[in-house]
Amino acid sequence: MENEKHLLEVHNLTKWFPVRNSIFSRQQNYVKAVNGVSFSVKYGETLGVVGESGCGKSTMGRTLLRLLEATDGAVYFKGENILTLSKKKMKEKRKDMQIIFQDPYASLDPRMTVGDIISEPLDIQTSIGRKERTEKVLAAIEMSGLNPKFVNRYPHEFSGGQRQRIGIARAIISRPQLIVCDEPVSALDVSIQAQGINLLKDLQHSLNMTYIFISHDLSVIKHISDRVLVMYLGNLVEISPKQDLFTNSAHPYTRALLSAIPSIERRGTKDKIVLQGDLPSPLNLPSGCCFHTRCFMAKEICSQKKPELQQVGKEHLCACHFC
Amino acid sequence: MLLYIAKRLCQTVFVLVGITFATFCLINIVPGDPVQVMLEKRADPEMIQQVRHELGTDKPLPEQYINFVEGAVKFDLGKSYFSKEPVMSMLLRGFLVTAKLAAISFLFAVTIGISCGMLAAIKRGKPTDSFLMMIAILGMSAPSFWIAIILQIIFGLKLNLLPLSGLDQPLCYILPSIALGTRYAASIARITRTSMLDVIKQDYIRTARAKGVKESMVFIKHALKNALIPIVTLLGTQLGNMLAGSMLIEKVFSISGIGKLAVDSMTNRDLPLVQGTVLYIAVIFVVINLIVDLSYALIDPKIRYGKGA
Amino acid sequence: MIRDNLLEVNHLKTYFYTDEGVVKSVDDVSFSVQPSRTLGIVGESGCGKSITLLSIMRLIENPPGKIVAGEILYNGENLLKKNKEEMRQIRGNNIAMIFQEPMTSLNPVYTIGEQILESISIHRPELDKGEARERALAMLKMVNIPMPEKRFNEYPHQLSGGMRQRVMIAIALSCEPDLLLCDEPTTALDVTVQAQILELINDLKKKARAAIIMVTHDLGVISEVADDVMVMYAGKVVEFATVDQIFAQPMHPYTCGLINCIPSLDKEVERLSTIPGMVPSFNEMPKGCAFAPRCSRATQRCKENMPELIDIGERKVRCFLYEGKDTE
Amino acid sequence: MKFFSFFYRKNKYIEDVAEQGIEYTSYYQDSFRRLKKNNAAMICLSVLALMVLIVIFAPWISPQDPNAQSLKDALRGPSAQYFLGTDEYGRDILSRIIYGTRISLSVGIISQVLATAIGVTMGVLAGYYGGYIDSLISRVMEIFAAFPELIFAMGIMYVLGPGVSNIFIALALLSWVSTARLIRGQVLQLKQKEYVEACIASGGASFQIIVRHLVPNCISTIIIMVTLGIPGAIMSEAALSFLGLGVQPPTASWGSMISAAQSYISLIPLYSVLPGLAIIIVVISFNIFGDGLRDALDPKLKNQ
Repeated sequence: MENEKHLLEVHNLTKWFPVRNSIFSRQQNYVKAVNGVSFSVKYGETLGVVGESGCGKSTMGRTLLRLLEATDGAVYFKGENILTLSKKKMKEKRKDMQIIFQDPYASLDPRMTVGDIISEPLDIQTSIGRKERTEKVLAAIEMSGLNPKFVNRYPHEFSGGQRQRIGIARAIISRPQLIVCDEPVSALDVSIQAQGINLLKDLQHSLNMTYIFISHDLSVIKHISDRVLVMYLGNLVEISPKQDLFTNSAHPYTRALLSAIPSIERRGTKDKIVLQGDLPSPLNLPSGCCFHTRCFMAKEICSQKKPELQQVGKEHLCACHFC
Repeated sequence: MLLYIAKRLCQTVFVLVGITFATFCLINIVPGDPVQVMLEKRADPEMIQQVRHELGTDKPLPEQYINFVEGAVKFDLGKSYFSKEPVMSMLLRGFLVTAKLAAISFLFAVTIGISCGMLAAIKRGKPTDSFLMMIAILGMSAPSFWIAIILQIIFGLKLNLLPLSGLDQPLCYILPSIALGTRYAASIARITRTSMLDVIKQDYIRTARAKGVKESMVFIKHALKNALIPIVTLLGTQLGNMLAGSMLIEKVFSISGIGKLAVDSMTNRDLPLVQGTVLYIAVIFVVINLIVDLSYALIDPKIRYGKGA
Repeated sequence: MIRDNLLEVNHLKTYFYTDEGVVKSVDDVSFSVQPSRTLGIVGESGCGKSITLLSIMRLIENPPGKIVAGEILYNGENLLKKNKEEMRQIRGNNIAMIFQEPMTSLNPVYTIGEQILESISIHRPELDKGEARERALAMLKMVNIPMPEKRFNEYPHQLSGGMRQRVMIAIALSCEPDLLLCDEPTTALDVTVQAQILELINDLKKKARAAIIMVTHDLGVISEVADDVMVMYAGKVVEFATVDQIFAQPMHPYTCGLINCIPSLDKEVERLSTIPGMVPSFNEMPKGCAFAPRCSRATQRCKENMPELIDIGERKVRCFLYEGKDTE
Repeated sequence: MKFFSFFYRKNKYIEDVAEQGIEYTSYYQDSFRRLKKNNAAMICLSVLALMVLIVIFAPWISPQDPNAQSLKDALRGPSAQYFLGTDEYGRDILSRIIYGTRISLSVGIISQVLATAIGVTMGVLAGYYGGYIDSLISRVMEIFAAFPELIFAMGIMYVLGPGVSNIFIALALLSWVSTARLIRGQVLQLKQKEYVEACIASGGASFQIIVRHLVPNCISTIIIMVTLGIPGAIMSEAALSFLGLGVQPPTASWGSMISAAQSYISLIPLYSVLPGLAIIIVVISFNIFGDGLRDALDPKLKNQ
């Protein structure tokens, strides 16, 4: 069966945040953060999710793990729709799915020791003995490249890079199969960023994990992903194997994004695509294709009809009328 | 902004209803029959019955409440049991005296408080700052009625400069206003200082300096307006507390304002008057806070242009 | 090629006196900027690059910060000898600065127009109200803000991050400064907006003929806008060269490491090369070269002595590896 | 150093692998170190400690029975027998001030402990659960806050009748709202933190989140609120007693002493000055110590 290859299948995932516009008006408004996104993730691969701030990529990552309740859609994790699971069953499932956060400061409780932080998933999920717990914590610390001597210290004594390693140790301690990495290296300096990326790659190999790697940085995405999903204003605009996307991008937004990255290697190239204008508000999505307000290829049809995802290459889908 | 105002007005109406309810409960949960408590042992059953009928306490509670709210809205809260005078006219008379006193103290507190707070913020870390803040914490820690007595002893008795009591000439206002205003001046000075220090750390202050704005203008034009919101919030609460707090000062200086009315009514257990004073002081307090909240819109464009709530 | 220096910074030292000790944020930094050139300063957070800019503007908060030594020559005059009033006349007029956070760098309680006008009215008091307004609107047009008349009366919170940064640039350029200091102007922005702002800065560079110092941690940004590049590490200059030289042939091991650890868009590598360890904190600064503990080519000598900045042609590098090559 | 050890849970389970001889500093240890550097706060702390001793040993250190009347000695100035003079009933002023400390401190501390218990519960409930619970609690808080402090306290005292234990209740009802507001705001912020999300991602239930993350992170705010709430309660008690609605005679309270002394300011000014000085010393000590505690524990709270 086709499903066997996929760890995760997402159908029409939608997340709208209600905003109360006025106490008098009955009309409910929504911030449309994620709009009907469908994709699947294979065992052991890394799916990169890229987009600018406000495109809904972090919301999507959190909705996948039910940290936010989805408005609509289904998420099949190993063939089971986790969005409809009961609280109790969901709690068991959480052993298999974890998250690594962007902010190395807000993601660690300042009043807990490093050891307590890392063992939190174990403490909640299981009732193992002290000795076993100690062993697991130490193993996780060592795998994350931290000195085990640090267990009783508090987070404020660590640098951003070390804190991020603590976050990684917490995520891997319950040996999950899926980790959502939400901009895990964005807050770090370049030289530390490379260490973090290498660590994540190593762990993926040794623990056989699947990543959904969210980032705004295309070069990081390119380095770590097998396939890449591009989002714009809560919509999936293009999904493709990495090589194809970077050499043969189909959607005009992807092309603009690629060309906007200041890069040492592409220094001096003059034919840059610079998008005009700003991101429209997710409260009032543009009609038709949500990108048409800034698109350099937009024609009349784009403001009228929403483009469907079309196959443009092997496993390469794109939502544009002209691809 | 309309949305913001509408929201605040709704909230205020709700709170006003809550206040009438709370005040009503206040009277009706007093242990024992309020009329009996009021008349103490002097009354025979017939008299009690008559007073009950006069006050309307023989009716069922919900009806009493509706009558009470109706009276409150019509500014008719019955007559004081002891002086037989309508409660409203007594309140009005008292309020005018208190309002004058509170207004003068408020002015005193705001001028002294904001200027000292600004000065301390500008001279942060220097001796001026420590000195002003020492004075402020001292001012916050001294009870106003005690300050009033000390002022009486010094300026009234020892130096014989200012009148000891009453409010019959303008000079009389000096001591009560200082006594009433000191504590509030001190807390305004403290909040002004912290709010200013918070604001001058912001990026836009650095931008202003980078533009070449004069240091004095950086403080007055760029920092103060941003620092105002917490200050104005405090001012609103303080004005209300000042109206209530004036009863301590009124007692010391034998002034017959609304505070004296409140204290007397409570010691005499004069039910209609207690209801009236508590209710209307609370209403004034709520209205002041409403005005303060609406004034945010003038200070903060985020509220003026719809975003804030 | 000899050019007159618009700005010359010599042996600048800016220290911060904290409870834990003295932080030498900028430690003996020297460089110069010529008219109409763009100098890029790169380094990781805490290397002193932003403090260098604030020192030039004399906007270091004192206490805890203090410029303890050095000179900053602007058109030959030492800015550190100026009094407060003279310095105020220079800020915003001859030297202007834009900051990293467009969201918080504009005063939330004044309109865009008021904030541009303020700068004009301080430094061009001879202009009457109408002229000043004309000029402010022209500035908004110049930075490509659509509907400048409407935006003029709007408040910062009504604008997007990219728009606000444009307004910051308009304020900075409103009095036609000779020198524009940019402190990570695009770091807080999205890539597509960053591309817009960089395009704008490159455009203005041609039009306004101002010299620019661009501070950033992003080598990609540097490669797009800078003429010369200065690399800083732990408060010291480690390398100085033209932009072509630095990317074609980086010399200092730190510069090499920095360039190599960026994931490439065009090449495929299995593992990123890294710089091991992390920047030493100020209270455990090594005795010798600050980079020695992380450097793969460090020798015993590097650990004990701090190398000098040596000239190699037009380039400068602070590393023992290049000793004796300065005659090249 | 172990001053705050009650408040944090240090898991010692990995002690054998941990670095030996290195002191791990927790947040509270750091704060206490900062507090110890603050001389003014430490002086005030010792003044307060002295006050507590006075409260405990009042019967032994006061020279006279505070309620023993001796009308022939009424309204005397300081003498060898009556160290600070006598009041209108010839009672020893010094002894009455010493006994007044008991009232003031107990009112301050007990009412604030009660207020904190109510305030923290309400604040956590409103902040964490949101929705209708939040709306309900917030509306109740608005109504409580709609009365000026003194009028509110007077109203409650009117209902309950005078007496020390009723003052506890009145002042607790007066001050729980500010605690609840602050805690609610803080919980709303903490709820957004990623470590709370991490706890949910590991399957943590509401109770676990509150106990593991929210409450421990609110403790410093709670300590600060109690410390800075006590002087306010002491002032309110003095005001109520001054107005005759608080502690009733013959019990000695600083507020009622000032009230009585007011009639004799020309005769014996010391009588009204001294109880006021006592109030100032206690209140200022709590204020300065509380400020120091706030700076040490949570500098961000300064604006609240």
